[in-house]
Amino acid sequence: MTDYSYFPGCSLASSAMEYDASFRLVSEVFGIGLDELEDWTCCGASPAPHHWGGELGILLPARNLHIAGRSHPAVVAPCAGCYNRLKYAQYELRRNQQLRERVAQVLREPVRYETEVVNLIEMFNREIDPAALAARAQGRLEEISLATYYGCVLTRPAEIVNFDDPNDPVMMEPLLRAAGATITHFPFKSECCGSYMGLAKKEIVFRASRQIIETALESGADAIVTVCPLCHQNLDLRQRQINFAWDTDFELPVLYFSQVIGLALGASPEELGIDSHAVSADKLLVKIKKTANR
Amino acid sequence: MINLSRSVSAGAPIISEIERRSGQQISACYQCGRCTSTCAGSFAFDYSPHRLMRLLQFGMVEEVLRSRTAQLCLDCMTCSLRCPMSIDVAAVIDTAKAIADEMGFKDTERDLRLFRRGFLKNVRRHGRLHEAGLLSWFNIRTRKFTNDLSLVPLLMRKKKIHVVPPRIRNKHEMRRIFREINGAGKPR
Amino acid sequence: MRIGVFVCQCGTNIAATVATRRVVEAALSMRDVFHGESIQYTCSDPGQRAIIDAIQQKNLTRVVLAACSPRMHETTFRRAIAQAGMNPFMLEMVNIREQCSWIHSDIDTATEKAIDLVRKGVARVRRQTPLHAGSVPVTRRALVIGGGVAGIQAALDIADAGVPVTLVEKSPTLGGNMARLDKTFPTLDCSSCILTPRMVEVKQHENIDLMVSSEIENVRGYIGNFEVDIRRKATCVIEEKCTGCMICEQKCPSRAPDDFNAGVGESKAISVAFPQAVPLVAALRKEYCRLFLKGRCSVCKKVCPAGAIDYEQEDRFVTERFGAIVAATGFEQFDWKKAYPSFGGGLYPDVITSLEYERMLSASGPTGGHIRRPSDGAEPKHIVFISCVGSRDESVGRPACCGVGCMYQAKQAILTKEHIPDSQSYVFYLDVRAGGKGYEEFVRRATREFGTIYVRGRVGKVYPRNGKLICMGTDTLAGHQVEVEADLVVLAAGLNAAGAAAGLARKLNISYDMYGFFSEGHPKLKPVETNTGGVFLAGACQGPKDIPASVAQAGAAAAKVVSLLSRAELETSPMVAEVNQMKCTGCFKCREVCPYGAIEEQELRGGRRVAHVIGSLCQGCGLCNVACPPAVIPLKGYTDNQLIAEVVEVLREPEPASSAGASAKAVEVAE
Amino acid sequence: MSGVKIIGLLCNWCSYAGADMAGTARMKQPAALRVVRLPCTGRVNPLLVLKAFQEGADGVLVSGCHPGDCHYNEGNYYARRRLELLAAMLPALGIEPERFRYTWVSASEGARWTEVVEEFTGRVEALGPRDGGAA
Ligand SMILES: Cc1cc2nc3c(=O)[nH]c(=O)nc-3n(C[C@H](O)[C@H](O)[C@H](O)COP(=O)(O)OP(=O)(O)OC[C@H]3O[C@@H](n4cnc5c(N)ncnc54)[C@H](O)[C@@H]3O)c2cc1C
Ligand SMILES: Cc1cc2nc3c(=O)[nH]c(=O)nc-3n(C[C@H](O)[C@H](O)[C@H](O)COP(=O)(O)OP(=O)(O)OC[C@H]3O[C@@H](n4cnc5c(N)ncnc54)[C@H](O)[C@@H]3O)c2cc1C
Ligand code: SF4
Ligand code: SF4
Ligand code: SF4
Ligand code: SF4
Ligand code: SF4
Ligand code: SF4
Ligand code: SF4
Ligand code: SF4
Repeated sequence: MTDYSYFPGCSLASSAMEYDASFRLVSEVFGIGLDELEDWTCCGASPAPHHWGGELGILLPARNLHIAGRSHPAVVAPCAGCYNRLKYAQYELRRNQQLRERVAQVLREPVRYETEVVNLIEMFNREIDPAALAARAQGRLEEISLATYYGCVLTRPAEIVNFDDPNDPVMMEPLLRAAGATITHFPFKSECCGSYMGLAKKEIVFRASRQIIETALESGADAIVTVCPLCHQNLDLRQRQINFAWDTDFELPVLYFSQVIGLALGASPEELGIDSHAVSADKLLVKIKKTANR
Repeated sequence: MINLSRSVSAGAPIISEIERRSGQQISACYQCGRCTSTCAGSFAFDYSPHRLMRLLQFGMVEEVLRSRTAQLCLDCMTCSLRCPMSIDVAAVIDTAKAIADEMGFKDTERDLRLFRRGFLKNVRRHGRLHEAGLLSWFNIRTRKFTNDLSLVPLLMRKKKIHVVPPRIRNKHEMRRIFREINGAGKPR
Repeated sequence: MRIGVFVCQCGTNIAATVATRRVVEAALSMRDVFHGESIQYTCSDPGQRAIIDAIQQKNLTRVVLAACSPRMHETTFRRAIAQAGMNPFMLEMVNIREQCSWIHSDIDTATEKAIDLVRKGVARVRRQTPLHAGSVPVTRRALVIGGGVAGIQAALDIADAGVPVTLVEKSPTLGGNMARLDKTFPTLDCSSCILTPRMVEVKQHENIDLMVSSEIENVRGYIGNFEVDIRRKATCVIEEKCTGCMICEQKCPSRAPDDFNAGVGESKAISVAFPQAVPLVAALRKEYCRLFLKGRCSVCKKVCPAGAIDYEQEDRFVTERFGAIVAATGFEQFDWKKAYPSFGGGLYPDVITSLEYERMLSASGPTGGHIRRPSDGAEPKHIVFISCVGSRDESVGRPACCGVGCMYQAKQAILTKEHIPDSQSYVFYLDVRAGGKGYEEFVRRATREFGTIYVRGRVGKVYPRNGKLICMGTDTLAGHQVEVEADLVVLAAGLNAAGAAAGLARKLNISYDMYGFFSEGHPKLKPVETNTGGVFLAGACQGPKDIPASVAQAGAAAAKVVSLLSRAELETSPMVAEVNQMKCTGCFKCREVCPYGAIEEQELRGGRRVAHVIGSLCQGCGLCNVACPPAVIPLKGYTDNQLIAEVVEVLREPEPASSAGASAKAVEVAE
Repeated sequence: MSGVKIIGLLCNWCSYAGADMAGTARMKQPAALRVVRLPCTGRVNPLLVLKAFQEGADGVLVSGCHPGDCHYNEGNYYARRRLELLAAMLPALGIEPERFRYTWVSASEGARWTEVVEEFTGRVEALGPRDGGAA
């Protein structure tokens, strides 16, 4: 098994700690070494490229990419936002000599930017053999239907992130299926959830996320699976606000991809941090087959 | 009333700047509206994405730069993904936003600008985002003291919110990065 | 007498509204009806087979088919029953589709009406007698009227097949509107480069007799045998002598409008239409000539090195016989001025039509290919193109689409940018109609490569301000009023059939629509035929059309002509009038009314003079039938007996269908 | 059901084709009309019209080509002359002149044909069935 540099990003270090925990847990089970980047900083998220001329949108991720370059050939960024920022910086650095010089000038060192940037889905697909997962899962998820939600920045722009089909991403499915879960037909799998508007322009989030939850329910899903902490925040943390704003009574759990894999492996909801979500996953959890431990 | 013979030529320099920076051709848009149909935010915009493209085609630069659309666009790129003419609409809007910043059009969506600024300031200070700090800073600056307050007990209970900010070691490098960028309107 | 009644379901076209089984049952209770059957698709192979089988198995002698319009399938079914060994005219079709199922919704009403119609058909067919078609020899020569691209193509195709052609063009040169165009969409190839060689070919073709400055005076006869009087207009120039040197034009002191250049620029009273004209000869227009107006001049005669001028020339008439005629008289732009006072109604010299603009773009045009505002000769920078002027506008009584405007506007915008690189073109449009192959891509080039600004909305008004023409418009997409300060405004004025097309249509006995466009026989199945046998259509005279479509239609018309003229004889309709000479009083009222001169006098052996119908000339109109005082000249197939029986039967209250009668005869309903 | 019956005498080249066009375009029409096809309105003998009334028709509609457009050049002129005379005679025969109409519909005028049928049927229905005619 390979070792990866690991870029958690701000969310996984704070409000999405359960994502970090479950990711580490699953990686450990499959013997994937995670080497957290030394002294990493914020990737810049959405505001950086959109403010102060946008230069920060390159510099902040470039610094992390540069650090990653010191250790392993690939760096994994579970957060879809971080992943996108790193890929974007890499793309720009690759094709723009001037930019490379500029970044080197700020970092006081020639920038290392060729480390391969992978997403957690990519990494799992690479490192986890579906058959091995199936063997360990023992059909625990057989009763469960999932709406796989990819969001927008994970797959877009396609020529930069080069991850799956931007019109119909499916990369989560092989492992989830191997774990026994049913994947529903979910037409909103790559619509936007409202992004970072939660604080300053709530109505956008409420409307966008409401459609996503509604469609996932319509598809017959027991839960939404995501890989983005911001999406998670909008869909899970704000689900009650959405219910209030739109007079709905949604109660649809939203799980991280790594949490679902963890459940398949027989990890407890507590270990995976599922109990830290705003929407209770109890109804889903009772559907998990009680089988021998992992 | 738009006077086309004037607006088109008056807007031309900025339009070509937008085209150059975004790498997109404004005249390729044939106004099918698919960008708008698919946009998660357009209901909150003053100009839906296709109308914004139209205004650009007509050289109505100031309307675009002052628009709420330029600020509110989520950059989710759904429009770009679905545009039948393969126009990266999000890039066009994004470029317009950048130019608006540079040209000092600052009156629209002040809260949102404030949020973005607060976010970056927060990152400059701590190296990583301190979510609790950003929330309270934003609420105080916008005088919306109850904004998202309902979420706080939950976050506290689940231990998802940290009162103590994160720390990184190489703080000077962070400072330097922020110091050396030349963006318009950045804090000194 | 054994009649079979077949009721077609036409899938659900009929069966959804007419209870065909009930119609069959009702038919079986009618006198002499020995067979009734409902068929799913009668015109299909198994459908026709079913009729043939029934005729043969049940010895039917007459057939009533309740189906679609006889205008659609009568010949199909005549052929089918002939196959069964029956006289093909012993068929009567009643129309329970166009006249029943498609226009009514209530099943009982429609069924009742269908039964009435069948009763009418039975009544009529009972009085039908076997008829036999005659034949007439065919004149193996074709007439093409109009020398635009369509006429040229048709003439060449027919002539290449070895059939002699006479091409009659009213103006002094071939070429039509296409010769006026600069470049052509969607490939931007030069119009005259592709057209001129074809024009020359016509002139040189051994099978083509080209008559320019000529018009059709009169048409007599019918398919296979038309007799046409052609007026060869006096041009005061002896065509055979004129070399096209244009010295006369240079020296002529009398100015005249330039017809070829669509009124842009000026010409002389004697002139050659344009340098590539075919034939390259001068023509003199008396209405502008000093000699004819004031009695003094004769300059041209003095200077002509070829001695080609002949002031005494008069219109000549030639009469020729043709087996087939192709009308290819094209279009002209509708005169927008009265309909659009809001665009200045012609008062502003810088508001021009698209055809005038074409001449301006053309290197051979009056401005040598330079775009100049007519008012002051300045080069315009802001050019506005307005689409659908007098098209898609019910308020001016013109609802149709001009069919080519959108495309040539894109072309003109592109060419404008090529001529004046620092210009900006605007196209005000309703929606861009670019249905052809490569057309949409072409329009996109206009916007993407040539920066044309398309504005979606009609212009409300054009008015002058500070030396500019202000176009007040709107863009419905932006939701804003807009205005353009234009230097030049070009109108895509709608299209009409060429002037006097209606008059020609009357001579040819074909119909035309409100724009003067000739009507085709059937919009899908007979797009180049007309309702008059032997008369075909090609090009924009049938409706707005671009060059590819005009040429395609011309080729199709030519193929029709060639196939028609490949026969030595044609079958004639037997539905003609016939005199009962025993009872004829010799009043000859019939001869007075016959439009075809088909009635002649005959002397019987006793010296009695009576009328006689020449079968091959009679077209079966029935005028004589009505005019004859003793009613002794019946029109076969439409005899008084038959018509009266139809009327009487259709009005008769049906006795309640005796189910006994119906079941006595076998009911067969094929579902 | 209106209960009236109308006879339509239609020229094959124009009005019959116009009616076909209306049918093809599915233009709904009242159902009182029964069409008899003729080569030309010039073939319409006024006596045929009278016969129709005598047999109980509540209305008779003759329709052919527009003046000048006759397939046979001038058949419709003859028809017009004859039928105008007939129309003038009708009152003397106790038939309301409104029950008879002579008009022109061309092959391309499906919509106009529909209007003519609607208008004429309406007119005849307003007059009601003719006394002694079809019930
Ligand atoms: C502004 C403009 C631009 C266009 N640009 C393009 C283009 O770029 N590409 C394209 O594909 N199409 C274009 N078109 C359409 C094109 O002009 C027509 O498709 C084409 O000219 C039709 O050819 P035609 O032979 O049917 O008719 P015409 O060209 O109209 O020719 C008819 C001929 O018949 C003659 N004639 C008329 N009446 C009589 C009579 N009674 N007796 C004898 N002769 C008679 C006329 O004098 C004329 O010579 C354009 C049209 C317009 C108005
Ligand atoms: C949904 C739809 C609705 C339409 N509605 C209308 C309408 O309302 N009115 C209208 O005017 N038009 C309509 N059209 C267009 C119309 O269908 C076409 O114009 C028309 O069918 C074209 O006829 P065609 O003979 O050229 O081609 P086709 O109908 O495609 O016939 C081609 C034939 O060639 C055969 N073939 C193909 N390859 C070979 C081969 N290599 N060897 C031997 N045989 C081969 C095929 O099997 C087929 O039988 C419609 C089209 C569509 C798609
Ligand atoms: S990128 Fe902006 S404009 Fe485009 S769909 Fe997303 S929110 Fe709408
Ligand atoms: S989707 Fe593309 S072509 Fe359509 S309106 Fe939007 S930008 Fe224009
Ligand atoms: S015969 Fe006429 S009515 Fe019958 S199926 Fe054919 S088209 Fe339809
Ligand atoms: S008429 Fe005479 S002068 Fe005129 S063009 Fe012909 S040959 Fe030349
Ligand atoms: S006679 Fe004189 S005016 Fe007339 S055409 Fe000849 S030169 Fe011209
Ligand atoms: S072709 Fe275009 S310009 Fe002409 S009427 Fe149709 S839509 Fe209008
Ligand atoms: S009108 Fe009748 S009677 Fe008189 S000549 Fe002709 S056929 Fe004979
Ligand atoms: S039917 Fe009579 S009037 Fe008509 S063409 Fe024949 S002979 Fe002449």
